[in-house]
Amino acid sequence: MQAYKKLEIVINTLEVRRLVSLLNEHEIGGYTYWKGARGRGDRGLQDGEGLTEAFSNAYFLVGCTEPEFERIREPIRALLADAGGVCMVSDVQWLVH
Amino acid sequence: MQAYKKLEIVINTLEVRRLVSLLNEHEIGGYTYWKGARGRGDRGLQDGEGLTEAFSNAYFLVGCTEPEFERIREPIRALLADAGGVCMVSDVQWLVH
Amino acid sequence: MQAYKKLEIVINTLEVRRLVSLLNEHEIGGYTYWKGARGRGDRGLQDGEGLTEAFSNAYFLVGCTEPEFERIREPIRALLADAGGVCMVSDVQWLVH
Amino acid sequence: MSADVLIGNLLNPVILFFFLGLLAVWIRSDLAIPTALSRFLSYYLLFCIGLKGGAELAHSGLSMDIFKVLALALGMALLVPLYAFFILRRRLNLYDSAAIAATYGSISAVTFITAINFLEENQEPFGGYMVAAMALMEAPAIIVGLLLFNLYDRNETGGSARSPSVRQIVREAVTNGSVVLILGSFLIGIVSTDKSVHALLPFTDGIFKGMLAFFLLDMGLLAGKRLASLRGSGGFILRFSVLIPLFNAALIIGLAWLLELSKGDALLLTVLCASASYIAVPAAMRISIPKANAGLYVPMSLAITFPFNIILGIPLYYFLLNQILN
Amino acid sequence: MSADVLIGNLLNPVILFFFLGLLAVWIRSDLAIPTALSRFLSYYLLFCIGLKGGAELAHSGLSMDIFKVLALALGMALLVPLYAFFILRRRLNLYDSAAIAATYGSISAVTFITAINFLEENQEPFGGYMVAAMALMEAPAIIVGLLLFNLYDRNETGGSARSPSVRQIVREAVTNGSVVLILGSFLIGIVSTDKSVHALLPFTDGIFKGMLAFFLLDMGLLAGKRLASLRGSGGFILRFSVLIPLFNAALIIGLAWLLELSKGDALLLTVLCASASYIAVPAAMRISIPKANAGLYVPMSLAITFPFNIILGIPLYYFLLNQILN
Amino acid sequence: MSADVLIGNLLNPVILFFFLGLLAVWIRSDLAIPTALSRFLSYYLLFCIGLKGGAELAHSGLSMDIFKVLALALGMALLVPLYAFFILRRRLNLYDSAAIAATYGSISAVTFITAINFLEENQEPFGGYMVAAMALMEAPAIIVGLLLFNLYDRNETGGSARSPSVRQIVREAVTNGSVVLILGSFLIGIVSTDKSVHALLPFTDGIFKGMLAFFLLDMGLLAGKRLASLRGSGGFILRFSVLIPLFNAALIIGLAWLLELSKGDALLLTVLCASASYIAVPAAMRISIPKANAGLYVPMSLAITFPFNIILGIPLYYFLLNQILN
Ligand SMILES: Nc1ncnc2c1ncn2[C@@H]1O[C@H](COP(=O)(O)O)[C@@H](O)[C@H]1O
Ligand SMILES: Nc1ncnc2c1ncn2[C@@H]1O[C@H](COP(=O)(O)O)[C@@H](O)[C@H]1O
Ligand SMILES: Nc1ncnc2c1ncn2[C@@H]1O[C@H](COP(=O)(O)O)[C@@H](O)[C@H]1O
Ligand code: NA
Ligand code: NA
Ligand code: NA
Repeated sequence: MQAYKKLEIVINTLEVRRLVSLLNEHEIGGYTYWKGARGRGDRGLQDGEGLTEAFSNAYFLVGCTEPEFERIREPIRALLADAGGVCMVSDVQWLVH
Repeated sequence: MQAYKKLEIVINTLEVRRLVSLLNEHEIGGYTYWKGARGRGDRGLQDGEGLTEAFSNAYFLVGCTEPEFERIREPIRALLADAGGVCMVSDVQWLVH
Repeated sequence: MQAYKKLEIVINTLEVRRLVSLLNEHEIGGYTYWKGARGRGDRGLQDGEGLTEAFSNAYFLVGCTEPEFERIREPIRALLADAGGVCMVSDVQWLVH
Repeated sequence: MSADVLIGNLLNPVILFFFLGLLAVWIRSDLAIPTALSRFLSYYLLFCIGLKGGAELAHSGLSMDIFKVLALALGMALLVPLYAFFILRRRLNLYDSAAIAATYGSISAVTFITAINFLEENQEPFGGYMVAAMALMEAPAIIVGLLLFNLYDRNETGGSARSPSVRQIVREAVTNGSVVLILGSFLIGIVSTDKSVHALLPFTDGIFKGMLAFFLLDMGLLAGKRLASLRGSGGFILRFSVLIPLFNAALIIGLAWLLELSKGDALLLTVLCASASYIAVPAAMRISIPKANAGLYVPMSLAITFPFNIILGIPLYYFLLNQILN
Repeated sequence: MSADVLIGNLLNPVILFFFLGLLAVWIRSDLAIPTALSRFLSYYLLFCIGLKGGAELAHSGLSMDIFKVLALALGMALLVPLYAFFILRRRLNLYDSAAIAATYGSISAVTFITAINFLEENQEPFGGYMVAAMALMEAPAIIVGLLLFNLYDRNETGGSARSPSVRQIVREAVTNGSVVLILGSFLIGIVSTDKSVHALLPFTDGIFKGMLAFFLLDMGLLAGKRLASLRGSGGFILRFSVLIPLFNAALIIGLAWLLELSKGDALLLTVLCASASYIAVPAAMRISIPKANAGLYVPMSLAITFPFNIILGIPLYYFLLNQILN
Repeated sequence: MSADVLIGNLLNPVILFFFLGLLAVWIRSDLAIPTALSRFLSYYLLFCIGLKGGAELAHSGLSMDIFKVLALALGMALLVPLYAFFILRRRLNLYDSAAIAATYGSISAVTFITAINFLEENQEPFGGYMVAAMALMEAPAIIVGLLLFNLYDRNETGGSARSPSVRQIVREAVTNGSVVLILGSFLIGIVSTDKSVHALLPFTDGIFKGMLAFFLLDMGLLAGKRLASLRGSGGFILRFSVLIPLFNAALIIGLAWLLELSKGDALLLTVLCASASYIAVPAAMRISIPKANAGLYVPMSLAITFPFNIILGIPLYYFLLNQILN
């Protein structure tokens, strides 16, 4: 196994494209995400209701190396500052196959 | 970045309202959840099938400070003891923006 | 609370049955999963589009004891080597109820 | 004649699609209707049945039959879970007995709708108020089941009951989406003008059979998947799942004869009593008696009683009613 | 006569299902239409309305009325958010004022479709080009709202505006799924042969009312859920949500009289001006003015203005137009 | 006459909605049909086509044509992937060659359904058994593709093949949801009474074209999204995606003439051979040859061959068949 950083990001669904572009631009090796998350935070309740995705969130899971993390840390911070959302970072072991 | 506790809770979908109320009552800063989780545990298989949500789970992600965690630790334990489900706690770094 | 290993596995949706069988065979106490994850990795983009689930992923969350983990570590590695996907391992505290 | 009706029912596409669903599971096909669609189809059927029932009632006006039917419906909904419980207790634990009793005391909307389809194909009239009877029978058995459980639980184990109060459970059973939708549609059907109900016919009538066939395909898939969990659960479970419906049916057919119900009303009431719930009651039991084995009460009603009723039960009850009534 | 129309509207199943949705939320029922279905139903309605509008236009051909209507539509879409903004600024902060102004300047497709249903039930003709008017009115208010916001934001706070440029927002408003679908269907309706449009009728016409009723049930559920967040938000909000539609309606009714619009066209235009957006505009505002309170602008349009229009507004505007025009 | 048919096809709303989908992607609209709905629409179409085919066969009874058609269908399903493979191998690696060969040997149900719609609009009869031909052609190419892959893989690389055995893959291809649904509906159509099939007509026939139009809108969205991944993949890929269908079509048109097939049957068989799979085969390849580039075989069939067939192919093949047959 190998030490990796794990990023967990919750962000408004309408911002998915922006975050994906950001990860691609910074050549992050991979990511996973899903839509349909609801929640509450500084910007109020996102209850997932209505005919638009504007009131629901997406969840991103990014496993990356330390240098990769350093590369996207600041851009992600800037994106969240602008668009809202949260990002949690932790250490994981990557099961190499 | 700032040290936070991360709670991951899996609970029956029909208990979502109760857990959300609990988090609100204890004034937790934020949370995220989604429905449509399937799984197996002590109460058997939840395969998400059928015309009711009774056999599917919801997943909650709560990032909170240590004091917040201490506040909800016991209430969550009591809820899970009553309704089933699991709660895992770990340490994360919060990317402040 | 009790020390546990947490496994997070992302795998193609069509492999869900295989992974569930593997967890059952090795008598893992419980697991949770959901479908509908999208992402990018070595095998390219899985954008969740189309009339088949072949281009979308499932996410598995498995909380297990150290001995349980040792039991499935190798089988999971082999499954991922064959079918693609990722597995991240970390330490969590289990809120016993 | 009875064989004709049986074969006619078996060769009905609506029933055949149910078999197709079972078959698909059996050969391990990946055929699967998205749950959002299942939900929509079931709401669609309730919407149509409610609306048509209400419109029919607005036409026919009130009659004594309504009161007979509603009284019978309520009586059976309270009685069936009682005797079911005591039969079950002889073999099963308290948790399962209470949950299964509630399941069989309540009703299956899809069986009811399939029976309506059957009546229409056999040009047999029935009262629009039967929809109200159906809605009335959904919740009481949950209450009876939980009361019995609480009573014996306190006696036997000193009380392991979960926190949700009986009142809360009743509340949830009554405000259940299906009940609200069918009763709401029923009332809307009553107050709407003929013209406006007529304008909805292509939706409520035209595509109805097709939507029902599609939904029964989905039910077949579901029943097939559930069947597996009954493996090795013993003959008692299987016998109960077929004999209790038959017993309930015999009882209500007798009462229908005594009270001189019309053939159509009697068939629908029979079907309601013979059917078991696999949506509302399981949801309530999952929450209120979580220790009851959902791998038992769901497949019993869904994978045995439901197919039994739509395939054999409905034509059989109809045959018997034909012999006895008129 | 006006009371007749009002009662006829209230007893229309389509409207009654909206009430059923509100009621279901009120009694805390778990009735819920899956969002995939809501989306489908709304796309279905746009598809049908667009196609029928286009086909109608292909039949009737162009006339001066089209230009009058489109000019009026565009004018109002630019004007309404302007005066709404200055009214709102007297009580609310800049963020909310801009967001609400954009909301009320834009339109609600469902209200429009409900009004078309109303016209059809009252056998009142209208032009197929009204569909184009609707599409034309969706985006401009967003632009006006954002321009006002940027203007005052720079003056007042030195600029807190978010990064997406006005151009990007406009882009998104114009390529919005609903706009693309209704305009696309409209154009397809224009170029398709009569025969092929006719072959689609069972889909676009037959089941239309039923689908609309189902969708309004869903809208009732949604409106009911949103209503809660308005509690304690004060009389100004409530008054605005009813009075601005009435004011817009009065203005456009006057203009319709001046420009001698047909009754049907005038009603639809009135409804467009009186209605407020709860899909496209909230989505744009959530992104471009995230500090605006979505717990205000969404429920105002969805839980007050929308019900007001479909229940009272439409018959009222129709009554007034009947008095004034011819 | 041929231009008429082509233009008639291009102005068919069903085809135009496909263009609308492409356009929506091109202008980067957020128009999107929820996947639960796409799945439902595709199942709905298979349900209807199967049922109608079966009912038609029950009417017409068996004839020699059936055997000719089924033999031809099976033969082509085995032959096409063979020669496609060797053509592809000259330019592409083993993985992609095998996957693309399987893709083009199999069929596209939507193209088939669009062709049926075309025949109905041109009042051209065809046999109900064509549905069986379609179902028969779904799986064999997968088997041929995998056999070829395994054969060359062992020779070339010493075996990198994944664990699922060919038997398992075949199993999955045959129990594929679409195959089960269309064959099941076909059999149900055969055994059901005329009356009961007739009662389903508003569902299977009335709203069919509308549902097809809606589904093709969705296909347009999908094709548009997939198109992007072909950028820069070279002329060989593009040529193959158009020329192989044309070659397959020419071959089968010749055989149809030799075997004196009816015009309707011949067109459908041509369309089956000329079409490529983008559901069943990609799913099988994603699992069994994961190293094949899904960014190649999916968009080739979905974003080039599919549009080519429904827009130009069908009217072209029909024109040719009109020249050659009788
Ligand atoms: N403390 C938290 N724990 C988990 N999720 C959170 C937390 N705070 C915010 N979120 C999620 O992030 C989304 C956006 O946050 P915000 O921008 O703070 O409103 C919310 O809707 C939640 O889904
Ligand atoms: N060890 C575990 N790892 C991950 N999820 C679990 C585990 N145990 C239980 N779960 C989830 O929690 C749900 C409820 O658990 P239980 O109450 O134990 O049946 C299950 O249906 C699973 O989705
Ligand atoms: N670094 C990563 N972080 C998060 N998810 C990943 C990562 N790499 C791969 N994945 C997920 O795992 C799936 C399969 O990975 P692969 O087999 O590498 O294509 C991808 O589609 C992603 O959803
Ligand atoms: Na019953
Ligand atoms: Na407006
Ligand atoms: Na082919």
